[in-house]
Amino acid sequence: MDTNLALLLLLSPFVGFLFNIFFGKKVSKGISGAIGTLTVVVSFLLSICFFAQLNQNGKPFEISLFDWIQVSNFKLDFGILLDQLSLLWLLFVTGIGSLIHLYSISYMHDDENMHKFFAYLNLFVFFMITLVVGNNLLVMFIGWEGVGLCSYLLIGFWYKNQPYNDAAKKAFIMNRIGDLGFLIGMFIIAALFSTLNYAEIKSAVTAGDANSALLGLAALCLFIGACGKSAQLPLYTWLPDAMAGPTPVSALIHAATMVTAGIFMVTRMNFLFDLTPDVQNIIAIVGAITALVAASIGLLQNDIKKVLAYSTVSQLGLMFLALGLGAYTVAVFHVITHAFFKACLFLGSGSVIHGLHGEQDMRKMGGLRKAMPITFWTMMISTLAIAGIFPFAGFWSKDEILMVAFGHNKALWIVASIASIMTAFYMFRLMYLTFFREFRGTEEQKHHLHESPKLITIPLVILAVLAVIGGAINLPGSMWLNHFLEPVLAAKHEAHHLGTQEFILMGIALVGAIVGIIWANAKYIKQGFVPKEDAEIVGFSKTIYNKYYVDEFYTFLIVKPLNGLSNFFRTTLEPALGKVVYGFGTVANGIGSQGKKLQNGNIGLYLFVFVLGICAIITYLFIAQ
Amino acid sequence: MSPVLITFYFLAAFTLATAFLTIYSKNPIHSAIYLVLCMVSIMGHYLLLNAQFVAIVQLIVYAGAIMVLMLFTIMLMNLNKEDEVHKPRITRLGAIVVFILMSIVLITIFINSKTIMGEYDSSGEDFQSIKVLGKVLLNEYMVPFEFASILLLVAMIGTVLLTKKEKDQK
Amino acid sequence: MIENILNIIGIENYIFLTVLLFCIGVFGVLYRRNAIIVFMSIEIMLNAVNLLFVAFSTYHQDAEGQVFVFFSMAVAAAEVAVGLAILVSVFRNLGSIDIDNLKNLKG
Amino acid sequence: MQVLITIVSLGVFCLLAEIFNLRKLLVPVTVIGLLGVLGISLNLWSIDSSIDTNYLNMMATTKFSSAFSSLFIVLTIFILLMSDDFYKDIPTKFSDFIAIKIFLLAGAVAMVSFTNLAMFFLGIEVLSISLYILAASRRLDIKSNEAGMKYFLMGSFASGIILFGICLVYGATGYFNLEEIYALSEGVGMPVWFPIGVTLIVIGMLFKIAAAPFHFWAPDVYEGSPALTTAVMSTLAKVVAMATLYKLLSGMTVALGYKVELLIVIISILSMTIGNIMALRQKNVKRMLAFSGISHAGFMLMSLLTLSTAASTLLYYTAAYALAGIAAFAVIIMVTKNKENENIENFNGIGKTNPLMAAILTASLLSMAGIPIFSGFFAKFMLFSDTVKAGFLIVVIAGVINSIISVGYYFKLILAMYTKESNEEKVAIPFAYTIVAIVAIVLNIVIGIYPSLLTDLLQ
Amino acid sequence: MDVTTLLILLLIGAVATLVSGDKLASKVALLFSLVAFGLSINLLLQFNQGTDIGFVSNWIANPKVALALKADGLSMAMVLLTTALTPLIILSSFGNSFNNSKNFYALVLFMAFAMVGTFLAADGLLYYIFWELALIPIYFIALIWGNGDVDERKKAVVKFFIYTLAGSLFMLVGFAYLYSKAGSFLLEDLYKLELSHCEQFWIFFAFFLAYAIKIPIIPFHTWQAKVYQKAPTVGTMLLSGIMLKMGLFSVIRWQLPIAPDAAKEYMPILIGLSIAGVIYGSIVALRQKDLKKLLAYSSLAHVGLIAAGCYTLTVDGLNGAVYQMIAHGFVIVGLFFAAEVIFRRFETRKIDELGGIRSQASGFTSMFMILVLASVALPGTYNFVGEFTVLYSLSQVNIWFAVIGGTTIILGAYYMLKMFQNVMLGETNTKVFKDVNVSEAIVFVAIIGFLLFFGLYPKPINDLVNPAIKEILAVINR
Repeated sequence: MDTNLALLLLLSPFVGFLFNIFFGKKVSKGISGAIGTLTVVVSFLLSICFFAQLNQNGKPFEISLFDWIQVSNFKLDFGILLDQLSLLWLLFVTGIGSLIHLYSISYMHDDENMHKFFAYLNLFVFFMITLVVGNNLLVMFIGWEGVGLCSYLLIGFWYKNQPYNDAAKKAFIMNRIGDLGFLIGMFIIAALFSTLNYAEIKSAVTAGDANSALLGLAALCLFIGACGKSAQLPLYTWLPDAMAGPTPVSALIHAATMVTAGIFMVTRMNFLFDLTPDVQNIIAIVGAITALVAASIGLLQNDIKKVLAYSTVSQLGLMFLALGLGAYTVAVFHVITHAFFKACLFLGSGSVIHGLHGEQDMRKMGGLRKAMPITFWTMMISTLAIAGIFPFAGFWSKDEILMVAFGHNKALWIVASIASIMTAFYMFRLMYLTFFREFRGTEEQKHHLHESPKLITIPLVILAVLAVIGGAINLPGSMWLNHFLEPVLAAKHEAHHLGTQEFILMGIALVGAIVGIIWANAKYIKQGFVPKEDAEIVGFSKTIYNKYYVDEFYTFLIVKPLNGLSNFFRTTLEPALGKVVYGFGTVANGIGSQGKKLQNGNIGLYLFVFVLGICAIITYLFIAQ
Repeated sequence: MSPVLITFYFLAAFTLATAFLTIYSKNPIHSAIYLVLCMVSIMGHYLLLNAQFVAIVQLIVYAGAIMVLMLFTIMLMNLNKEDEVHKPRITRLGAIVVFILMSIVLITIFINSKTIMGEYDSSGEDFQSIKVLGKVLLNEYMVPFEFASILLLVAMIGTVLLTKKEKDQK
Repeated sequence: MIENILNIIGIENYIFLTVLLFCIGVFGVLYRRNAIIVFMSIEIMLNAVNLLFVAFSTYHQDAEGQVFVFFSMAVAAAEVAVGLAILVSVFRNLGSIDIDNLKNLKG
Repeated sequence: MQVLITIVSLGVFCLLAEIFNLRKLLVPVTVIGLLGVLGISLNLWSIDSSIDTNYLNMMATTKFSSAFSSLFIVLTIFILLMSDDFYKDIPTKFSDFIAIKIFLLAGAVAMVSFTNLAMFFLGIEVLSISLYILAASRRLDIKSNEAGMKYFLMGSFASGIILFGICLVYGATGYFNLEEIYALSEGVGMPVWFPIGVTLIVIGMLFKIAAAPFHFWAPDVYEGSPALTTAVMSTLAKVVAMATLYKLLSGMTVALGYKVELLIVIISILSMTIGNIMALRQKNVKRMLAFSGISHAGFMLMSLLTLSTAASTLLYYTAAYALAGIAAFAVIIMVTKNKENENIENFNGIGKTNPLMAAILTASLLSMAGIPIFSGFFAKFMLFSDTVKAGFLIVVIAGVINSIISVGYYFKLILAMYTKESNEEKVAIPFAYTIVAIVAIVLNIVIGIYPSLLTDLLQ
Repeated sequence: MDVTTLLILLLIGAVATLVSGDKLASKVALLFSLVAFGLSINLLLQFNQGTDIGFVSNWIANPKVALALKADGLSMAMVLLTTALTPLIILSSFGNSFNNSKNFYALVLFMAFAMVGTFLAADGLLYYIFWELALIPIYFIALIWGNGDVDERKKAVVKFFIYTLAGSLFMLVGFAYLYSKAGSFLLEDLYKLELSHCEQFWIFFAFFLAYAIKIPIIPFHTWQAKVYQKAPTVGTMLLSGIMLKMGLFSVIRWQLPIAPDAAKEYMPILIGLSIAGVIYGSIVALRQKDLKKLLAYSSLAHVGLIAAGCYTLTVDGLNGAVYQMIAHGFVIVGLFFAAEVIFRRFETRKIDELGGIRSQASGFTSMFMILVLASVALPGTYNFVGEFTVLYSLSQVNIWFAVIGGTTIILGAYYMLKMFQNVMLGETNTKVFKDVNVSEAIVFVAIIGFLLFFGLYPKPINDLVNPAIKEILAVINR
């Protein structure tokens, strides 16, 4: 029975996908959307069932569906593992997924390809579930690549726009760089332990009979995979571009779920990373730098979704910081709270964009508070959460990260704190520019300003509520999440005892956040500053505004040489190689042409050669010794 | 120096000289005449070797038939003039070089090889009288003898074929 | 009872003579461009060989060599007949029997 | 011997038929006669060769000679079948042509059945003289004259060389009989005359098969001769000469020395390479096939490296080559019948106007190139295999490289047939050519599929 | 019933097609190819039951050549690949009309015959004959029914023919040498040969030349792109889908077991060369302007990886190579067919001139997309199984091989998606693009269905191939 339910949990969104791809066009948009949503809701409900079951008996549920890949030294089956970690992920993936599906029914209603949108969205949920529930790395890899594919499809959803397609392609390829790392990591693990099954790897690793250098390499490779998927330095540039997709996509895939896959994977393989402290250090440093760099870019962005995108990168950086410091639960905690408020923020921004008929530039917004109160308030709550204001969810999770960082390395703590301050600043900058002061758009837009319909606001409200109370799952003191996840985490982490130091740190964080808010307030409310037009931005601001020219740098360093090489190969080397082959023919033909001159029709010459031949042969045979 | 040897050397010198003159003469008629002389001198060799029948046949066939045919052709074509253009110098030089080369090569080999001096077989049997030759030719060599007739027949048909005008053509 | 004449002359001398004669024939073939003279040169070659046949026949005290000379002569006669026939038709078409003029076929 | 007699009497019949004005009967009767001869030849198979000593050791019917004679007879039948149409415009000389071809066959048979050098010499002369005549037989065509003249001059020069060789062999051994020579060849104290004599005979034969550097006559003569004569030369004459060369070498020497083998290697490689490379730039198809023939001569020479065992391989190779050649020439004659020359342009677009003929020509060219299932492939393969076994890898590699080059020019013709546009109307094909081409190529493929048909003959 | 029936059926099919006339030819050919497919399935069932469906009979006494056909897992897999793809390829051509279509389809069936023979042959010479026979039909198919300028096509096709023939002739010399050693061409006798180091070297490289040109491994690939471009799509499919696999198959069946020491010694170089092909092919594909040429170079990259797998000499490498051969066979046929479908509608293959098809033909787009994804080895497609196994085997040899070879998944994604974007996406094209019709859809669906099914459940193929590979490896490590 459980097997069937688990299968249903997995396949329900897939059914939705099949329905929408084959029949979506024939049924009305409402039905298409409803079925898409329902299938995800089914998964959500089943997740709750399993979650309840797990809470009751505490035993993870693992089944093997069928034999899959077999290589020389091991055999993999297609198995499902529902343990604490995967169920936790399932809950918020399907939960938030359901909300976003619901939201999309209204948001995408005007799009002619809505059924496809839902199909892709369902497919995404399916793959995300696969990623989460697999009982071995290879099944995770299916989901891993699958979500990448859906991300590609959804970013390029408006396929008539080639820049959007470029963004989609970029996302896919960047992800694939990470995927290669993932693959190599898997190969090393498979070679070392002859298995890819989590439980078996875990027992093998803890037995401790592996070459630690190779193990480190494996961990590093897996981390590269995580970097690609979770948009860490140096592979983060695809995520801001991915905002080309419809806003629900950004909310679901590029904020709440897919990008956290890297964190999921690292958490999943925590026993491996625990044995490789060097790699952990690298993860922590990469996370911290990513958090800072992304936050700093976010400071000056004018596209509402870009700001949120950099914010996401930055927050993901913080999570990796936590992972690198071995605080897996903290990271997971932040993943969950982040999912709530970031989804809410994205959906809110979507609501704004929807209200403004596609306008995304904050310079052309302003004063929307009145027109869109629900949107404003839900977004405000989420902003407070992300800024880390007590007692919103973000405060708790972010604070724990800072505390862990402080405990390990002060420098990392400082970096993370600065990133947090920046976060507070740019988020409020976003809020001020969007909702405060007067409207800066066209008259026509102003005329049409309105609150979004119910289907959009209900998910917003639910997510806002979660953003407020989400911190409850791991409040200092109860530490429910810590306890819940204990079975899947190899090493036990000491629970934080709330001491003076912790309170001081909390205070500092809170003060920092408030400083950021005040700074933003001063600049954008008091001074009424509106960001300048693109052309007028100069100096270091320009560097930041242009994202430190990282994209250009990549283009210059990789894309251009690759294309140049390709052109060189195509136009020079290929014909040259071809000519080498033809060369034999040309030489033979050339000799033939010369030979024709010898065959000049002169019988005297023929006889002459004849006699010479005789002389040569006889000399060779009878005189030469 | 026995008289036989002197005769041989004389004949040999004569043969070579006439052969050379055959080639060297500019006038084809002269060439033909030298050739006849050459043939005759070879007949002398045959006689020296006591091959009487061969000698007679040599005279009849070569000097008689073949050379007459050649002369006839020369006359027919009116070639008895010294109008032949020489080959290019390089060709002639090449010809001379090849000639010398070939002679040297062949002679060197024969000199280098073990010479069979001394006593030769001399069974004393008659082996080259017309009678013996006739027996050999018409017993053992019956088949080639007949086959030679095919050869001549072919040559005959061929000559006719090559020179006969096609009736049906204009 | 005639003594073997080769005891006096030696077979080598015949061989040398034949080789020289043969080479003169070859030389003629290469040296001249008049087809008839070339024919004659070939005849010289054949005659040289015939001479050697007879010499060898004596050397072996064997009639077969002389018999072969007949065949060789027959062949020579046949060749000359056919050759002259070809020559005549060449002459008719080309107006000369210069073999260097036969250069239509080449390359 | 019966074979030879029958053939000769058929030739005489031709001459008589002309007298009685039975021109129409000529081809049917001779073909039927030759089929009968073929029957006789094959019938002799069952008879032990030692019995046939009646004719004073001049000829012997061995499996080798019977097999090759049968091949020659088959080739001659094909040639005769094509003659009917080919000489249509000169009916007065028709019987002469047929007779000469039949005598030519007689010479060929004599060449492979001889046991006495006299028969060999006469045979080769009959063959050569017939060919001189055939080459020059277009009396008014200057090219034909030139071809005949060149062939004659060089051919009789080569005959002189052969004769000299025979003379030296006789001088060394005192015999013309092959068996005696063979018995003596190993003896101590054999004068140097003997190897020189053999060398000169071989050189003469190399000239006949057109191996480099004695190949120069071949392209010119092939090009200038009437197409049917070229067919005879490139198939029958070459095959005969090769078989004879094989028989001579294997009949007169017990084993070849290392130096001689090396020489054969060199000549073989040289022939293949020169033939193929020169063929690349040819425009005239006959000339191209002449060069191709030179390269095939090089291939066939490889068989001399495995002298004691190569008879069946040689038979197979020659059969494959000759059958492909006949088929190719049947098409070439048909295509260029009313054309001034045999240039490749004349073959443009046959693939569309006359697919059957194009297919046959393609098949025969592919066979010559050595593509399986055509017998040319097996021929080459057996040759390579034997030669590798004998340890002459270098020739085989040269052979392989040459096979590759050869594809280049064979395909030039195929490409012309299939990719170029024809500028002519479809012409009716005389039945004889079609039947000859089809039968030849079918035979080629049949022995390609069942190589044992031939290879087992000489085991 | 043994495998000869399959060969005979295909041959009869070719003849029947030839005599059926131009109108019926395509249908007759399809019928025969389907029957052949059914027959091969039946043979597979028999084979799985343990029946010996091989065939041995004497053919030529001297040299000793036998008509020996061996059916093991490896050859059955390749035969099934051939017989499964042939009907698809024939069906895919239903949208085109050919002059002399009876000749065309007869050649197609004949080629299938020759290729099946190549896969089955267990006698060196028989194998070689089939190997060469397969070359002739494709030569004429490409030459006569190809597209583009005649002269250029001629040049490309002749180059292809001579080049591949050149390679295979060296293989023939190798066989001749082996025969002189073993006295037989039978596979088992050749496997038993104990060759010296030097002999192995020469044999190995004689074979390598043949296979490197056929596969092709750089730098022997120069014939490929042009021929793919110029050949009619049916020809391109036959070439890329099946014929390339002949080379790879032969590496496993003939080259490695006969000269294992040389294979071991030169393994790094060979793998390096193969992987260089992967990178090179991918990079060249990046900037291709012609759709078919791009696919050709992608094929170059993919077969490079397969070849690398073969030369690892590990179970995984060989298994993975076979999987990938099958997967690549299907996907490349699908991709070329997609190119053909586009060409039928727009009469161009220039990537620059295409675009905006998606909005007009969503069905086609989806199928094309899936094929593109399969070709970049997305998990869930059979290509992933193959690529994973091959890369895994490379990692066993040296992790850097896997890293460098693995860049194919990045570069592959890059050029394939770029191509897809330029061809399919963007503003709606002004020309009308009709969505796929039934016969076209059948081809796509069959291919996609195959790839997805075995992508999730590769066990049947695995069970079929693995024992045979293990046997061969046992010979290699003898």
